[in-house]
Amino acid sequence: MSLLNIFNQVEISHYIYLSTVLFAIGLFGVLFRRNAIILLMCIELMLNAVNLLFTAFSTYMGDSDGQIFVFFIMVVAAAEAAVGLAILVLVYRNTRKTDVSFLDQLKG
Amino acid sequence: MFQQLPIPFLILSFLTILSALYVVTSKNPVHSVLALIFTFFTISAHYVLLNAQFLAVVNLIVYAGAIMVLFLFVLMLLNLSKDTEPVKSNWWGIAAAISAGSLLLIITAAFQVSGEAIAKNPVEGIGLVKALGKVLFTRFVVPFELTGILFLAAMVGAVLLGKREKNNAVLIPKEERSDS
Amino acid sequence: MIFLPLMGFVVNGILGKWMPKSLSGWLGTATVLGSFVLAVMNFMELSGGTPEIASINTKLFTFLSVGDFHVDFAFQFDRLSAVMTLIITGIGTLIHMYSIAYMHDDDGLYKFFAYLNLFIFNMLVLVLGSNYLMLFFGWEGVGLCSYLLIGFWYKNVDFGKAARKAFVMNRIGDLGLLMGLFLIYDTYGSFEYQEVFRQVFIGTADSTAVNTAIALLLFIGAMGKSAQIPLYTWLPDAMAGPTPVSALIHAATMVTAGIYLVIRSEAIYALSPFAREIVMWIGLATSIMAALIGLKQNDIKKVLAYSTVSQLGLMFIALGCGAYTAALFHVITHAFFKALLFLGSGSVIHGMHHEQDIREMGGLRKKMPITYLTFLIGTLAITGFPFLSGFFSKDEILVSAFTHNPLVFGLALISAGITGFYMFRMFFVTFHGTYRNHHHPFEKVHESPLLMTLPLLVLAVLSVVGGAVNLPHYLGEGISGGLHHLLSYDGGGKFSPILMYPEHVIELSHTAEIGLLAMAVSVFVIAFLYTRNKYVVKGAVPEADADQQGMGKVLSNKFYVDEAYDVAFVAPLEGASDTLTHYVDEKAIKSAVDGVGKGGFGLSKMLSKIQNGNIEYYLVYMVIGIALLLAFNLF
Amino acid sequence: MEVIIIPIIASLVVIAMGKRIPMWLSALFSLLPILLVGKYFQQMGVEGGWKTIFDQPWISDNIRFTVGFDGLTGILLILTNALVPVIILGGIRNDENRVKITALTLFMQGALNGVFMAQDGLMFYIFWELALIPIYFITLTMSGVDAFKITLRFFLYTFIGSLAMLASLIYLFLHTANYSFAFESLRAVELSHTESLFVGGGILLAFLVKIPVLPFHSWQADTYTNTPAAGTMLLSGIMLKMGLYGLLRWFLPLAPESIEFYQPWVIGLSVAGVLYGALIAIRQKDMKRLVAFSSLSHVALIAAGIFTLTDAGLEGSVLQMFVHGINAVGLFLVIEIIERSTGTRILGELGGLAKNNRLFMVFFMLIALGTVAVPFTNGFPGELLLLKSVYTYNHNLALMAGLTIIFCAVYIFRMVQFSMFGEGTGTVAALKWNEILAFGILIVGVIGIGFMPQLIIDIVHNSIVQIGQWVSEARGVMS
Repeated sequence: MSLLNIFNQVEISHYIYLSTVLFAIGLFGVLFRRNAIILLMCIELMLNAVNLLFTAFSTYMGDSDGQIFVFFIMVVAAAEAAVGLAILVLVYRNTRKTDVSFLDQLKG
Repeated sequence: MFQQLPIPFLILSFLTILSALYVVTSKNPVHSVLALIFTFFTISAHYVLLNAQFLAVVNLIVYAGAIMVLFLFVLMLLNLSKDTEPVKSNWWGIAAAISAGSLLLIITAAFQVSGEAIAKNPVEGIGLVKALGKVLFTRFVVPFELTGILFLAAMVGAVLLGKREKNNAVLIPKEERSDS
Repeated sequence: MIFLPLMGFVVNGILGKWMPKSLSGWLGTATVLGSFVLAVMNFMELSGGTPEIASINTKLFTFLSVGDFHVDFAFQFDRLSAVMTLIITGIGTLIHMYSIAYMHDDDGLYKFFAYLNLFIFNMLVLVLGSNYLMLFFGWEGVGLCSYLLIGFWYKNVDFGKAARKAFVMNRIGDLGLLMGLFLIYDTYGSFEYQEVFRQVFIGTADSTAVNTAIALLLFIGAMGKSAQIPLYTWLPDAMAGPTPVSALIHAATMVTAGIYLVIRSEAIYALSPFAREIVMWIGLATSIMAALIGLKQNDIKKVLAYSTVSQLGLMFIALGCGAYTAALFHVITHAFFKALLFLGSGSVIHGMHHEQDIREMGGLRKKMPITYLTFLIGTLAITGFPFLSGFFSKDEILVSAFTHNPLVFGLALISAGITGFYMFRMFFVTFHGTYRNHHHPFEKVHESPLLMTLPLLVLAVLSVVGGAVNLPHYLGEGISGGLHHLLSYDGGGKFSPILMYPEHVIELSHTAEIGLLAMAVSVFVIAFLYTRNKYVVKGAVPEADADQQGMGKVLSNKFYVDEAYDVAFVAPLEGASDTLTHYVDEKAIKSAVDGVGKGGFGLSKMLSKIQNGNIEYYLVYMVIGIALLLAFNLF
Repeated sequence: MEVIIIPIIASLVVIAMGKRIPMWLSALFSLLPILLVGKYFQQMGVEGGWKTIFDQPWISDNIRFTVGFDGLTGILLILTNALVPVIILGGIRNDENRVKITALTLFMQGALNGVFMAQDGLMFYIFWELALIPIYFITLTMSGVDAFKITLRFFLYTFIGSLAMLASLIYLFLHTANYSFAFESLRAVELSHTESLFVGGGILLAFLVKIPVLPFHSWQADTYTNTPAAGTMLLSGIMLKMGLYGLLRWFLPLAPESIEFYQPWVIGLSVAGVLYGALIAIRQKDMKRLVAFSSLSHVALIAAGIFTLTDAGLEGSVLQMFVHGINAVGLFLVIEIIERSTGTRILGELGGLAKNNRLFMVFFMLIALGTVAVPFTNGFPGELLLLKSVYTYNHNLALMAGLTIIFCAVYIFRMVQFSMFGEGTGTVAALKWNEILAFGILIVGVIGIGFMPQLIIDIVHNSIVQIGQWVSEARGVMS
């Protein structure tokens, strides 16, 4: 399938809808699930949705900046996953739980 | 509207969404992780469709390879493969669905409103390593270096957090602490 | 002329403390006398000069000039002002002189004269001002002096109360007057008399309603100052002040300011028959009511006060009938004999060591012959003894009332008749019969010094011959109607007459007029004989207030008007004040404001519940927030 | 410029010298600016608009430190710089707070001068708030349980109003051609009707709270009653005038489009306030409270006069501002002296004070007469003009507002009666030179303006005509 071909048949809006749906699914997961690991995973999902959109725009507009941005996002996501999981392990070690609703100390 | 779309795109999109849903809904965390990895694969396939070959590969290596393995590793480490998560109430599910749905709606609406067709201006080969490398190491060299520092910081942080310490029972709620 | 008394006030007010008593008294007297002399000279210039001039106008400076609102500090000396000025300064001089003796042992003598001079100054501003605002200046000023002088003996709380009552009642009238002035300005675009009347004459406002409104508003002012129903109750209370004050302010001059105002605004009243009717009926009602109350008063000064109110009512009847000359005539004669009576009563009070109750007096004629004689003349004058001054002026009013409406004539005649009853009652009880006071031995009662009796004598003479200024025409064409001619002066070709419209010329046949006179005289005779019989021959003593029965009780309590006012106005006002203080201000408004503060607290408590520490909630809030932000940007 | 700085320096000097500073010296300090004001009058005259006398770039080239002078500014400068010496001479007790209050008063003088001279919106706002600081601290020195509560209420009230004004000014600023806070630039902004309602409303709120007009007045009585005399005098004599001055100088020119909308409301509220204050004053026992409500009543009339937008109303309002400053300070000074001598200011506990201090009695009486607006005292011409203007606007409202001349007589004379007259045992100590001097300055104002109100009218005439023109132009566009 050549490049021009897919551009002729798939509009940018389709990617927009796709990534929006993915994003919403990820968001729903963040809101709905209580397991911290799943939460982190859902965040990754949301990030990927954004990545997909960035790439789509980048390609459609013929500008590589979007892809560079995706690259950076991946970097940050990796760092976030590492630190997030480390924190999670620590929390688990202290509380024997990974349930976020258990963490209700975050108030003044 | 779907009829005009090429079959590969449709299939891919369908698989992506389906697996993403499974990530969210699966009771077993391990299944979730596996589904997520599958999602990443489909997204990588999208990248290929979009002529972003470099990203497709990086996505596979970094996400599906590194990050997701990390997740899986932690799951195993903490022995959370069982379905231990307490089920949230329906109310909470509805609230989450409404919130997420409304955001979806609004973003979609935003696109609809601002929906001027973006001029198609495809350029061959921007998704290749060569092209990206040029940009990355010229215009974006400073951010690139900064990400290196970020990684370093993340690494130090992760190590520091992971280090086992005594008496760091701060997060145990009072009642449990008084028990022990 | 005007500023002499002001000078007297300033000097007395500032330096008086260090001046010998007699000096401040004489200084005060001299300034007023000086004004009098100047007034006479100006008057001569006005009417004696060739060619005759309508008025002397002096503009001192611009008082206020804002946009189209322009008021000058200016004076106008015309024939009407002249008459008033002569009364004020003339009688003022006599009363000042009298006060030197009357007040000689009071600490605040200099203050007293300072106030008196200030009063004369304000009164002169009132009558000499060339525009309505100047009139208002003097108007308020005399109210103030009245307040100061009534409350002169400031240690007495009741006196202070009376003073405040006088001031406040006057202020109610002033408000009406002020509104009238605004309406005048709105309609005619000026305060200057000449300009206003010119406009009135050429019919700038061709609606009678406006003129009626102006006339009525001005009359409200006149009601306050000249003590007409419903604002008359302050005057009897004002008798708390020293007696010379009562004579000067509350009999001779200030209270006639209302009359002056109406005569001055004749042009406006002439266009509003309705307003004139109102003036007349209110005058009539006041006259009769006050006369009735006077019948049962035992305080010598209160009787005179009600008599003053009654006489003022008569003057307003004349004004209402359009007989301006008659009203002014009565102002003059009334000034003579009422000042005489007040000063006489002052002399009695002085001789009796500040006893004012006539039941405690009696038989004083032996001890105080001059006072007795002059008081008799005053009484005869006020009751209308033939050919004394009051006879002429009162008759003129009655005649004008008759031509206007026989019913009014009848009622006015009754009122005038009652005058005879209460005056003779007081006179006989005071000077005839036997001495009834047991606190002061009869021997200690003494005649007043010359300084006090001299003004009495002068005033007595004036009371006798005062009628000469405007003799009725049946006594001969040549000598009659002096005052009438004066007022009807047409401005010598220039456009500034005092009376814009020719007065109602009283055209009664001599027979009819003499018939009316006969009725008046017979009423007088009946009153004289009845009271003489009751109080001299039978030696009756009036009952104390507490012993009054039936109608007498109602009368001695002054128809309970004060009480009614208390219930109708004072109490609600105080109630409103309390309510506003305690409920509206403290509770409603303050708690509303504090409520906002408390609401803030409550809101913050509520909001702090949202921050429950659970990340999941925070997430939901965040998402909702983002959604809202986007939505706002979108739409 | 110097009139702003000198008092502030003086206040620092006072603090530096501490207890050693004699009263005459601080009074002298406070008298210096009025000489400068005289110089301004001589140099600048009162014609030819609002002339800049000092201009420096400040935050940016277009947000400048600009002070100007014209008749309206001049008259308020005279008022401020004549009354502050009076306050320092007569209003400050010789106790442990003396130095503090003196310094704060001097500081206030500088800030107030700044308010009246500022030609830049931001400067105006800053001085406006700056003036709030000293009065806040003066109020805090009061004794009593509720001290903090009352002060806080006062502070919040005025502050909220100020914030609304700031918001409006910033909105205008953002719409100026060159991002400038200068008066002329702000004025040149053309607003739509809706915009002007909000902008005008914000500015108006600040001023109405400060004046205060009816529903915003509840800070007033408590603050007046509990503040040390110097604070009360500053508040009633000068600070209230800030609000009225603001209406004339800032509200009318900046948001003339909104006047049409606010006019009936403000006049209605003002007239209600006139009656309301007067009615409450009738039954007050505490003299300070009585005068506070009488002040409410009088000032509301001024606000009503301004909003009639007639010549008589505008110029009468300036005249009456000046006059009310004198009278209010006078009455509070009288009360302060009575309280110092007898230890109370409750009417029921006083009486007979006239017996042994005639001089004091005369001063009291004259100031009372001025307040009652008897002819030949200063209260009369202003009240006449204001009532006239309200009359032009609406006859019935004028009648209601006119009732104040009756009520005012009732409560003022009631106060005089129960404090000075009657039999009482209290005495007022003989007046000291400083008190006599303070009264002297006031009495000159009372009598002088009573006879020659035109002097003040002439000074402000040009400024007011200018403002009137702007307003009528804007209204001409609207209709």
